[in-house]
Amino acid sequence: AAQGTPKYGGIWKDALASNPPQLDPVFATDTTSAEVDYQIFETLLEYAPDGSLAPLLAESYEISNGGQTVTFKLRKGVRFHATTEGGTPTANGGREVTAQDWVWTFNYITDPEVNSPRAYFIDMVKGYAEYQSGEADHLAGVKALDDYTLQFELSYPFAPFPQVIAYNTFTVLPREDVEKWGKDDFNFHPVGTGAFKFEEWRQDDVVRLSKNENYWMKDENGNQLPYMDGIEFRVIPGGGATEWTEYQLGNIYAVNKVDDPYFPQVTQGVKTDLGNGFVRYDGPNGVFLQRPQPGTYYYGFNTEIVTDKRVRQALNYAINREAMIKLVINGRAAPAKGVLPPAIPGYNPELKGYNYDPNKAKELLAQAGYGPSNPLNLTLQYNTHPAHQRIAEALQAQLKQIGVNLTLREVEWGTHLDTTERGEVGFFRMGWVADYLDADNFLYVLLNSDNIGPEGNYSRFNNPTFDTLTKAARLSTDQAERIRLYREAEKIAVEEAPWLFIYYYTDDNLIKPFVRNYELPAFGQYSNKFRNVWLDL
Amino acid sequence: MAEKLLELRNLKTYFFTEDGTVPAVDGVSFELKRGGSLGVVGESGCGKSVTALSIMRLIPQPPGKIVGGQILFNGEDLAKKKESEMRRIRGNEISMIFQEPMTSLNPVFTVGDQIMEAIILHQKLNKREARERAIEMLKLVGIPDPDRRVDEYPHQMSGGMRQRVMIAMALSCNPKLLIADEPTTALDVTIQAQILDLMRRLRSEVGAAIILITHDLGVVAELVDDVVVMYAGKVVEKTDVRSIYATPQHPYTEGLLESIPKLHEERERLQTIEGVVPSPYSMPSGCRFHPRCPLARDICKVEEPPLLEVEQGHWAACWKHTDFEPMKEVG
Amino acid sequence: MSASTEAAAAGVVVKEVKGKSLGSDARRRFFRNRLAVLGLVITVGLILVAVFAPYVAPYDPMEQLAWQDPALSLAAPSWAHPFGTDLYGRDLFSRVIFGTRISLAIAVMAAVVTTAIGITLGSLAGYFRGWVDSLITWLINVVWSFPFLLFVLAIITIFPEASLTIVFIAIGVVSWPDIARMTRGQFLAARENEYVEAARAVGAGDFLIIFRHILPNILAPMLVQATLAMGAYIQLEAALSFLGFGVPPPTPSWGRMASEGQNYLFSGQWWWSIMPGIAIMITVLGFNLLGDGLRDALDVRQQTES
Amino acid sequence: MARYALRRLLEAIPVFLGVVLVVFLLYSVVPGDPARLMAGQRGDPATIARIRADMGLDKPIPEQFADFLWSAVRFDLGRSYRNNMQVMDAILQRVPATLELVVASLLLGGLVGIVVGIISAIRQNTALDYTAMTAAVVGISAPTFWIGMLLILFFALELRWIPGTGYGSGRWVYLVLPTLTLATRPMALLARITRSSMLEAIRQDFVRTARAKGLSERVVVIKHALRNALIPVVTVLGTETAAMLGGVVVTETVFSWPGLGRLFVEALLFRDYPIIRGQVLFLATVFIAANLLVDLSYAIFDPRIRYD
Amino acid sequence: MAVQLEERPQAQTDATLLQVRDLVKHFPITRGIIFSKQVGAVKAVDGVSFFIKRGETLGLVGESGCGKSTTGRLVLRLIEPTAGEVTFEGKNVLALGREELRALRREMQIIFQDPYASLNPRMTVGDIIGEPLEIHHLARNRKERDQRVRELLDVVGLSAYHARRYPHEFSGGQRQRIGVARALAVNPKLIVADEPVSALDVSIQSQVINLLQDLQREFGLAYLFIAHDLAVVKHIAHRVAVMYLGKLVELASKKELYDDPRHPYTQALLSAVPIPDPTVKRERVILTGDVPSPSRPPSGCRFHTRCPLAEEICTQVDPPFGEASPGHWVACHLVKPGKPGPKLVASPAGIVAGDGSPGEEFPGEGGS
Ligand SMILES: Nc1ncnc2c1ncn2[C@@H]1O[C@H](COP(=O)(O)OP(=O)(O)OP(=O)(O)O)[C@@H](O)[C@H]1O
Ligand SMILES: Nc1ncnc2c1ncn2[C@@H]1O[C@H](COP(=O)(O)OP(=O)(O)OP(=O)(O)O)[C@@H](O)[C@H]1O
Ligand SMILES: [Mg+2]
Ligand SMILES: [Mg+2]
Repeated sequence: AAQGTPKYGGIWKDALASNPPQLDPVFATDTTSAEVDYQIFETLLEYAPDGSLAPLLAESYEISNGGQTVTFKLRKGVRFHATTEGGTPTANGGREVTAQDWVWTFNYITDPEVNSPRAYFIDMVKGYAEYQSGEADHLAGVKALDDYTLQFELSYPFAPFPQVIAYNTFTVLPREDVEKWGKDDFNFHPVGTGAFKFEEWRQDDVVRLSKNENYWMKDENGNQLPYMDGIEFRVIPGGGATEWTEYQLGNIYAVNKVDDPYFPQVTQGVKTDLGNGFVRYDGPNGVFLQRPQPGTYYYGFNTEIVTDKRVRQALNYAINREAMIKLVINGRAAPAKGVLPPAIPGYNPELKGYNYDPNKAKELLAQAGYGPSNPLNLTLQYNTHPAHQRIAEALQAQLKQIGVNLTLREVEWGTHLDTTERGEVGFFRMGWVADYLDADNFLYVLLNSDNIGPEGNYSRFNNPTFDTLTKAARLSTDQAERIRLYREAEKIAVEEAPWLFIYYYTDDNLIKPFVRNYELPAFGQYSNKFRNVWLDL
Repeated sequence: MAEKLLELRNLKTYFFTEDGTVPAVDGVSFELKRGGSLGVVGESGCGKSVTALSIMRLIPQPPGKIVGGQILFNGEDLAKKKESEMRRIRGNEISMIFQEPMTSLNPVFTVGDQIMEAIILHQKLNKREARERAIEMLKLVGIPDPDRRVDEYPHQMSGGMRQRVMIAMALSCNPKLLIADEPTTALDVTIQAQILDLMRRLRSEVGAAIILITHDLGVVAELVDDVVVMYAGKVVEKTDVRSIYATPQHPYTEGLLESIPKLHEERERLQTIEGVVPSPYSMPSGCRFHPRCPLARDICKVEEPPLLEVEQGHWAACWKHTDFEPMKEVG
Repeated sequence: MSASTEAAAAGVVVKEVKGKSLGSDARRRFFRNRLAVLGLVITVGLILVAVFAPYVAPYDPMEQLAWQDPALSLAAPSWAHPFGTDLYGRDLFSRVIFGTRISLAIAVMAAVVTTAIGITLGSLAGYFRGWVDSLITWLINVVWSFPFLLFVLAIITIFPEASLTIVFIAIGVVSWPDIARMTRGQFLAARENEYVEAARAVGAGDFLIIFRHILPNILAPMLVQATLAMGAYIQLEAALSFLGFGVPPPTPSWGRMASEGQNYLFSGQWWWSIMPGIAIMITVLGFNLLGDGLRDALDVRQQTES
Repeated sequence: MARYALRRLLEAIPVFLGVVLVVFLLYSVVPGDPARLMAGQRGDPATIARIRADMGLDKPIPEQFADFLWSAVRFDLGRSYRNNMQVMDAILQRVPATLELVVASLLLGGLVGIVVGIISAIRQNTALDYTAMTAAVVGISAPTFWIGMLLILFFALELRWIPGTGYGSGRWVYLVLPTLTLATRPMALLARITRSSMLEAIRQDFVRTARAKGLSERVVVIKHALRNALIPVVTVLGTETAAMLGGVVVTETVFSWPGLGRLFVEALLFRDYPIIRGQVLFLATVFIAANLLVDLSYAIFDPRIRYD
Repeated sequence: MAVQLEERPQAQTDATLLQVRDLVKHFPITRGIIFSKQVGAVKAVDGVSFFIKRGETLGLVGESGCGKSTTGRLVLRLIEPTAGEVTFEGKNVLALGREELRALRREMQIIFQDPYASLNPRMTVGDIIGEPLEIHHLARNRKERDQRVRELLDVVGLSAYHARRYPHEFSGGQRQRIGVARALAVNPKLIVADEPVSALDVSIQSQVINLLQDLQREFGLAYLFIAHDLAVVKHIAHRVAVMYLGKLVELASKKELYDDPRHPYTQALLSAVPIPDPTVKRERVILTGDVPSPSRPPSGCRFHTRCPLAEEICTQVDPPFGEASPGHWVACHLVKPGKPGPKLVASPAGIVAGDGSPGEEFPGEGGS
């Protein structure tokens, strides 16, 4: 608002790092797809840029019954897109969204035939297991109390439920259109309630969206949103040089995660520190925004293979995170001290973590029986990507300093995931960016022994105290109590060192100076919604 | 009346190759009367084809070059003519038949097209007329069913037929001189007989002078009036066809005649010419035949024998006619 | 027909009586061709560099100097680092020098695999003919029908992780048909040669005929083919690396380096990509010139007919 | 001619079958269970089993092959693991962009290559010849992606002559740089092959015959030599077209060109085996067809085949 | 067919070295790559019978593609015949096993037309000539082998030092001598000479012909001498067989064949040969048309399409190869035993009229 009177018109031009695998939010699991889906589909709640939950299609919600019932009051006057793809009418005809639509959608998502990869996010909803196993023919725990009231019943109290429900899979879908296209093809003809409608998807080339004239939201001055006429997402594979060129040539207006080679160029100009790690540069190349992202980059030890805690600790002492981050990624991240990144409630700024102490590292290694005569040999497996390679090579050099021979093994993502999930890999790269902003999404999902294997605990970390703590935090509805439990748990995780903690993600975005009302959202650029953005062309 | 149509005076055509200079034709002189016929014989590599190509000015250049001498055709020196003038003469006043009927026709055009090409170019006929003429020519050379054959491709014809096509092509513009470079060498005896028969017939019908190049002494005997014998780029003997067989005057010619088995004679044992044809890169000094010559004397090794008229109209390049004395002329 | 060979053959008499050996003739032709000599110089030079890499390279190609001196990260070419340094301060000159080993290894090993498969199958087909030939020809046609790069990629991705071995095996598996086809053709031609028939007439067995009479006579075209192919393989490695399927790091392969550095091309640190790129270009050029020169010198006809 | 065409067509059938077999094997030796891959990160055993049954993976191998063959001839190549798109649809969607690029590159490469080759042959051993041939051998030696990057750097970023990369909504300027990149190799190759094949044709006896007719050098070269020289050129043109279908992988990646090459690379990165398999099969089939066309086009240049 | 057995040329004496009966070779013409099927056959040799006596030269003449070389190769079993019988010194050549066949290679040898293609360019002359010695273990060691190679070189008129050289360092005539030396290495009894002089220049031809004759005299060799040059055959052969489109049309002693050719084709062939003597005037028979393709030979007598004398029967029935007079076999319907045969010309090869021709200086064979 401080940026002048909004102008209508213009097309937002942006790049996608790959052809979106899935535009059907029920199946989309990646950030590229999400970036598009955020414009077309809407959830009950959303995250405000500061990371707090904000109402979206629900005006409010209420938790009752000791945390086992969650009731949403729905917004009135929200309509599905009436037209799509060049003005052709949608099957739903632009009708209003009611609680029944939500009930249908949640049933659809959790339908075992549909097999949504993210359905398990809400496995605490009553009747989920029965529905999945075929004992029930619907999801019992979701009900429409009336047209504008939606109620969930949970099998156990689950504090972060509203956070989970804000996840981008749980958007409302128009039953008519989903049924018209079927689960395989709705992907190619998505219809939702968002500020932009689906227009065209030319595979590997471009995804085009157009303004939703009937969008329910208005700005604070009562002006109809969105301001822009449409969005054009160009598929620019691999980002890097081509994306940079396109930005330079003015063919796209934003570059997400500016590649390291160009970093020095975008950090020229006036720097403004916005606090909490938020930084803004106004330079000749445009406006460069930076903020911490709720994610952690780590190398996991398979604790069943690298059983000696001292070895794991030694490696944690052996690396100079600051130097590594500075050299390899232009200092664009915060060294990780533990599991939880800053943006997550429960993040512990006081956590000591591991400092760079090669002597201590050598000492610990010596205690574990490794030394110059018996050097530790370790293989690090990571998935193919230049960024991962760069860090891995740096790590290799650093470990060399304490006499550890690190062999690098580069494999494809699918294989990487497969083998780490099965616990075949002793030392592996991983990164985790929050699905929902809650410590549960890190500590329980990634390190609780409930989740060993594909569920997320790739380290196969098994610590009873840790398990008890994280389980208790899950069930508690007292936020302060939860944070206390999580901090205690995290301390254990740091001490036991199932990971080699590397850094907390930072997100950044370079935008053209004429872009207004643009904020870098809490989850990162991909979760941006362009309903408020306007172009001062 | 016996006016000269063609006269070569001391023609020299050399090839300048990476390995050295090849004096492929080294001072060749002979003449041909209007309507006359001349046979050029000699072993492989002695320069027969190069002589013919020199007359046509078709020596690949580089590496070849006519380095000396004159090629007087109708009194004009072809060696000095511009390329554009030569083009008007080629295929028109002088035409040529090549040895390989299999490869000398372009496989991708019909024989009709290939004959018509020269006709259209030189006779300024339109396509239809040229086609008529082509068919007429095919008939002349004895190709059965010429109306149909004119539209066939070379590969649809046998070797003999192709050679007939080549002859038709060569004669299509009524040349004054026809050079036939081993026209029958690649053909079978019975087909060869057909072609020789055809050429004999055409000679009287068309009236063109003929240079027949061959290494087959039998073919020469059948077709021409005069003979030039070449050895290693030089003319060693020239005379009329009867004398060459009856009274050869050069040891090489003699040896050649004695070394071939003959159908009408029985010999106990063949004569041989010992040794091999000299390398063109290192021609022997003096008489080029001396290393193989049974009569060779010292002078032969150093002095090149001049071409002497040893009898009326019978020329030979051998010191024996001067009793191996360089300066002594014979009558 | 007899008479035509006669003329052709006789034409050669004159030329060959001089008595130059096949080899010396070819050698002379080769050394007269300046480009061919350049190709030879490049190739020999590369081999020397590869062999003596540790002595030529001023630094350890793996050593990351930037940890000690941050200024050495992405340092521009200088006397100390003629090709500049990469992100970690590794000396690119040394890496390019050691890269010679990898690139040549890929080229040579792929050529060896290819040639081994190709010659074996081609010889079998060409010598025994019949159903063996039919089968192998069919296989040749089948494998040949796959777009080269795609097929190599498809094979590489079967394996969970890339490695040098897999790269050249994939190349070998895909690119043998060329050499097999050629060998087969040469065999078919060679076995029609009268000297092969003469050998059979004096009682030589298959083994003698193949190894004494046929193979030595078709080595020249195969040498040419293999030389040209080696250039192609080096390029292929670059393409694979660019797409992310090449030799895994930190092996200093040129393709990998050129593609690692590609993003720095646009930000001013051109040397990271350009230096190994030039190395690739020069090497491929060397092999191509050498192959062309050998072809001309050995008088191997262009492989136009199949 | 018709018989020749038919015979060539029939000969292509066993090759096609072989291609299908290889693709099938390629796919069945993939380590790991494709059903597992399809089931996704958290696929439970029941789901996997269902997918296995759906895909016929529980049948004996020969039966699987028969099924595969039958689907292949119906162009039913299955669905993508990633987004369930019909593989054939995914391929066909990318065909126009690739076709545009390949055709443009072929035209450019073919035209320039052949013309340069002819001129080089006629002006053999002149400075022009040397320059052209040196350029050609250098052109063949540079890595493709590198050529592409340098072109972008120079023409788009430095000179700003080209508005950008990508498909550019079909605007032809966008085609320029990828075409140049992709055409470099065929251009160089064709120049070389045309030159040598022209030189060879010019040495032929029938060219001498043509000269002996008094035809001008131009007619001799263009009419008599060229037509014969084109036969090997057509072969190379054919194989290069096919090679380009593979080569687009790199070019399309460099230029974000939404064609088959991109599809393939993305499929590789995600191990989307149905797409990989389908595309390899598709392109091999195109290759076979292209070869067939090349063989048939010989008949145009060479009546010896036409009247076989 | 059995009744015709006697008609085949068969030597009565045990001087017979080689006996060939009804030899047939059809080269299949196939189409298709995998499912190749035979769509026809080149009837290269289609029922040829003859014999060769010890120390004798049988000349085999005919036009290009009529099957001369194929016959030669069949005799040596370098290719497998489709049908027929080859007996060498009483042994059935076609029934021999691998090892026996190898042994046979010591008895029969071949020399080829092309002196360039018949020597392996990558082997020294010594190795080329020594190879048969190695294969048949005719030399106990390297020294002995080299000794023998030197002898052989000497026999063919080359020098010992030539053994270290490579074939391309030799001229055509010398190469042909090397080929002969290789054939002689195993002391064969029969040499198939497949156009050994056709590729040579006239002045060199005679050197090789003389050599072959000398060797025959010295070692008692028999030759199957294949040529298309009738004059050469006349010079070297004792008996001559004329072949046309895969079949023998006439076989007789040299004198008979050249003086009294019975078959119209032989007559035409002889009359077509140009005679290097302008004084010789002849009546010529010019055959019309080309030799038909051996894959589609004409019905009946294969020559009938070009035969000026052809009758109805010639188009229908393949004439038997019968003995018109002792030792003179002809395959022609118009030739009846004991009667003078059909005549195209009075004297095909000979001289009709001579005006002081040198031909008359040689009485005997040449005259009419
Ligand atoms: N283009 C050329 N380059 C180099 N030398 C050549 C060339 N053409 C011909 N010669 C040489 O010129 C000499 C004469 O060749 P020419 O073709 O005239 O011989 P010829 O008498 O016609 O032989 P043949 O009977 O084999 O046709 C030979 O030594 C040959 O090697
Ligand atoms: N290996 C083969 N395959 C198919 N056909 C063949 C083969 N060898 C020879 N022929 C054919 O058999 C026929 C006879 O060939 P052959 O070589 O015996 O003839 P020739 O009388 O020796 O002829 P020339 O005088 O040309 O040497 C020819 O039509 C030839 O094309
Ligand atoms: Mg000649
Ligand atoms: Mg033969």
